[in-house]
Amino acid sequence: MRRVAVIGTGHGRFGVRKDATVQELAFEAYREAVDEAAIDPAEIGATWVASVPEYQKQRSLAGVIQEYLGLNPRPVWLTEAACASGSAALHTAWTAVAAGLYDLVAVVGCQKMTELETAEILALMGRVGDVQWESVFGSTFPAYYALFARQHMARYGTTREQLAAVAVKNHYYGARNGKAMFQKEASLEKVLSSAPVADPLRVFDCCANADGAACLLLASAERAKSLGGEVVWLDGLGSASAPMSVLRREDLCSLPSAVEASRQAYAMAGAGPEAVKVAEVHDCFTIAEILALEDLGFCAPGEGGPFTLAGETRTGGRIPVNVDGGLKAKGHPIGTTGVSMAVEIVRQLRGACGERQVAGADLGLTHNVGGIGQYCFVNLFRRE
Amino acid sequence: MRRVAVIGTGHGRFGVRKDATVQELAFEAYREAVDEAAIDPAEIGATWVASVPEYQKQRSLAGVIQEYLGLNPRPVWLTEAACASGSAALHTAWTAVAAGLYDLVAVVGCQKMTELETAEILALMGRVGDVQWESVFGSTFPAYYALFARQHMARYGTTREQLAAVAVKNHYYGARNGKAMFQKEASLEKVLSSAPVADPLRVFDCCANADGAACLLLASAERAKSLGGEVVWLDGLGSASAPMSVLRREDLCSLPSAVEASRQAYAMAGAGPEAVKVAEVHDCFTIAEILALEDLGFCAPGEGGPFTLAGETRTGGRIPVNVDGGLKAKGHPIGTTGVSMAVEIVRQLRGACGERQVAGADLGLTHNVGGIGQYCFVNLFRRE
Amino acid sequence: MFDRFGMITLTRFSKVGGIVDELLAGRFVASRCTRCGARSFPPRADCSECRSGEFEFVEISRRARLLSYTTIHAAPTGFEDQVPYTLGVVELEAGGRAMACYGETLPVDSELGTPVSVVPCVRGKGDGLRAYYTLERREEEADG
Amino acid sequence: MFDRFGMITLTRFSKVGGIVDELLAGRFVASRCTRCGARSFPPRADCSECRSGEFEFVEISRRARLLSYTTIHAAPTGFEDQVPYTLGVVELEAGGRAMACYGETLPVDSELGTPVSVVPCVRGKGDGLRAYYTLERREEEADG
Ligand SMILES: [Zn+2]
Ligand SMILES: [Zn+2]
Repeated sequence: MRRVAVIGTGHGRFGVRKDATVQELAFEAYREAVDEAAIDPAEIGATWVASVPEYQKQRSLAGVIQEYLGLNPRPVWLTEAACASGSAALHTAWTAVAAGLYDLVAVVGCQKMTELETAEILALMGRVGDVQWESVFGSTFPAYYALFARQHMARYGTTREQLAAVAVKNHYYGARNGKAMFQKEASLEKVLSSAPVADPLRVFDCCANADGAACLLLASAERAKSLGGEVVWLDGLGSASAPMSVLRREDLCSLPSAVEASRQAYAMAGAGPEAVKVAEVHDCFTIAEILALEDLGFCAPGEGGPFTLAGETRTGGRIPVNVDGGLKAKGHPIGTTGVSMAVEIVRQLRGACGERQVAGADLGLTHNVGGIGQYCFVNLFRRE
Repeated sequence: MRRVAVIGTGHGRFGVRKDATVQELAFEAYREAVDEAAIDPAEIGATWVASVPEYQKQRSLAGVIQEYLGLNPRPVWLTEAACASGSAALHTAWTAVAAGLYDLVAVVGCQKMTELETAEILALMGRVGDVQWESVFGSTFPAYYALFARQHMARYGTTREQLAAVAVKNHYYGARNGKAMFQKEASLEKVLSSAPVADPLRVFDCCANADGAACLLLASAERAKSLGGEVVWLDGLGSASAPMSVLRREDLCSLPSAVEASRQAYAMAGAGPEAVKVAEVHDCFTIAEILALEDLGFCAPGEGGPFTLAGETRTGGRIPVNVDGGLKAKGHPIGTTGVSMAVEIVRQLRGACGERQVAGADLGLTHNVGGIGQYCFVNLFRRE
Repeated sequence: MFDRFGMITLTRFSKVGGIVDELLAGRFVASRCTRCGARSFPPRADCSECRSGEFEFVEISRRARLLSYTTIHAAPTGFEDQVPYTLGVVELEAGGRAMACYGETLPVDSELGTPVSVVPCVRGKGDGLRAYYTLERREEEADG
Repeated sequence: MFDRFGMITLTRFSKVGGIVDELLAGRFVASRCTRCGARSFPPRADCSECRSGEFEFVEISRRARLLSYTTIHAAPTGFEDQVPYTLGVVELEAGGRAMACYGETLPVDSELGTPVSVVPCVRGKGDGLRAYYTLERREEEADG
């Protein structure tokens, strides 16, 4: 297998984008990536589009994207793994370059979530889980993470304040990210007193649906080196699944797919959690970031809450996490998120993140969860 | 890149399956493939699920399938390329084995199309094309192929009888396939006099929505040879795109993605159309099979109609095409179809097709189109 | 048949649709593989142990313990009139787990580990018929 | 804005939503890249030639020729009352193509290659306002 590098990154503005179609959003990110890499688009051998289809009226989105980017007749298809769709596309692209099929490929995460009518959104919200045995009792996306949170609080003494500290931190960094949906800090009081959604989770424990796109260009070692300068490599990939149904999970205080995917990624990259300098983790809910810290080995099981409250996940702490605002403040265009995470890590490794920059970042990690953990992808990026 | 073989095939019954969920359908095909290959499922390193999500109430189907097959914690995600989703999954799986990531993987095509209410189906039917500039004028899936048919008839003199001959042939073979949706012959008169759908196409020019699943197990050369016996190799892959919008296509008498994908596949396998002994082509409409014959080089442009009427695509003819009944008679569970095509070709190469068997089949081809040609995958399988 | 299961219809057809008849008869059942005997709740038509597709329903104990729960304030389609409602996940003594809504007898502030019963319920008639189960209070030594 | 384009609403927001205003003013327009001048119909906000995201609308000729057509008997949602209706694809003299329904003046059995005009139309008011175009008969030498 050939070594694979990221040679271009693009990231559009996340939020309620009442100005654009999903392909127009994709173009913003694509333009930025192509311009940044300074390559001829004719070099792009294939494209993978990451999106969760049911949010868009346009069916079979990959075909529309490839046409709008002007990349016909080169191949394209869509990957879907719920909120981890972006990482599934990145994994597919990495494999195709590593295998030697292509020297340069594109990954486009794009999602338009705010165009549907409210009734359509509520119907989708009621079909997040296993529809046969769970959704028919009224389960929702926050409800599953609420079940996890309740167990974590009972077993480890995790507190509402510790959960809220995740949201406070991520809003702090979102306020420093010009592409974020919510560029505004949130106080602990505001988070704690927000409206209940699925007890013990409240509005400020939940990320928001968003529109937005991000793009990555991957290349073989040879092509990447020919561009000159420092190269950012995708050196460790992990990908695993867990039962869709919460009724088939052994434990509700950990995502087994995250544990397995991180084990694979660390082994492949030859580096453990102690070597990681900056991480993007899947904070679809505040409790999810706590679980991620533990599943990834940044702290011991049960320690995620105190670890966060102590500031260890801020810049200057043990492991800065989601210093772009995370899903919580940046917004969560679900198909785009995995690609967006990778864009942030690559830019961190290049030292291009301004006031959000983590000093000395040479190894970065993304942790992208699909749904309630039925998928997890963990990737390690290295600057060299 | 390592050479990749197909070591197991499974195929469920296609049709209106009011007895089963989509994961139960998937299990039927999976069971058959695992039993046929006589492997331990613990060997399966990863799974790719092909399905068009919007037909199922269950969101993020890949997670449910992997759980129901009992394959957690190994990775899984979904690929979507409209009616070519199955071939996109196969391409992904081939690449992962060829790259050396896994020695044995599964591809599961599964689709439940008949569970939706009629109103939901009609809404989906109206969003097949580019929704921004086409669907808002009332275009439907058959309408696009009707536009192609009208041009083909005007330019080449293709006749209604020639189109109908495709349906008659495919129903003839469908009547000999125990897994087909329509196991019944159809006379030329019946086809010609069926109700109009999108002029000049009638009901019998169109394939039918169906439920059903199919499964393939792929392995590295080493693992495949260790199983003993003749090996069926996936030796040529082609994959290409074309503009989603019919308004951006140069020509309406050919699918440019099919021409490009077949060029790639022939080059990779080192064999041309004259060497192919049996083919599965994408006959979503009768005109689509005519276009395929021409795009694949089985006959000259414009000759598809007479070629069909002369019986050259029947067993005993120049190139037997869709002798399992094709999408037309077998049914078209859209995400499954590409996998189903590959199952038929592998079984033909093994000489396992009974009265539908093509004598001396040692090189077989699949041609799987997504939508109106925005995607096309052409694969070449070889027995050795 | 399966379209009568639960509080709303999402899955219309399943090989384990017979659970509706069992619930109508007041029986709480799991699936049992007739080849190897493996039991599953939720029911499965296909055995995760031996891959057989032959199964039967067997009645199982309603006894369970509360594993986790949440009170939902933002409801999805079909549950708008229920908010706030409480949903629990329980560990069945017979093996497996169930998700269901709290019935009238189970206090919303019950601690994790609280003994509960999973109780078959039927509501409505004809096209409005629904068969499901709720989580109810159980005294420690009583039998479901 | 874009939600008023066409016979039904599928896409609500687009950077080229201004086409609705142009049609309301009776103008048939393409997009034109303000950097390199590339024109496109259907309109595009982003240039396929130079990747610029700056564009303007420019009025173009309505003259076109019939490339293909079909009469639809099985209608999708929103078109149930129209069947049978005829849909055509035309090659614009100004470059590009358009899909639209036949207007009242274009015979359903027109041969491929027949000269046609693409004519802006407005229907309804307020929430019911629709802006679109139809294909109409054109005498060979007449202009649009
Ligand atoms: Zn068994
Ligand atoms: Zn330009």
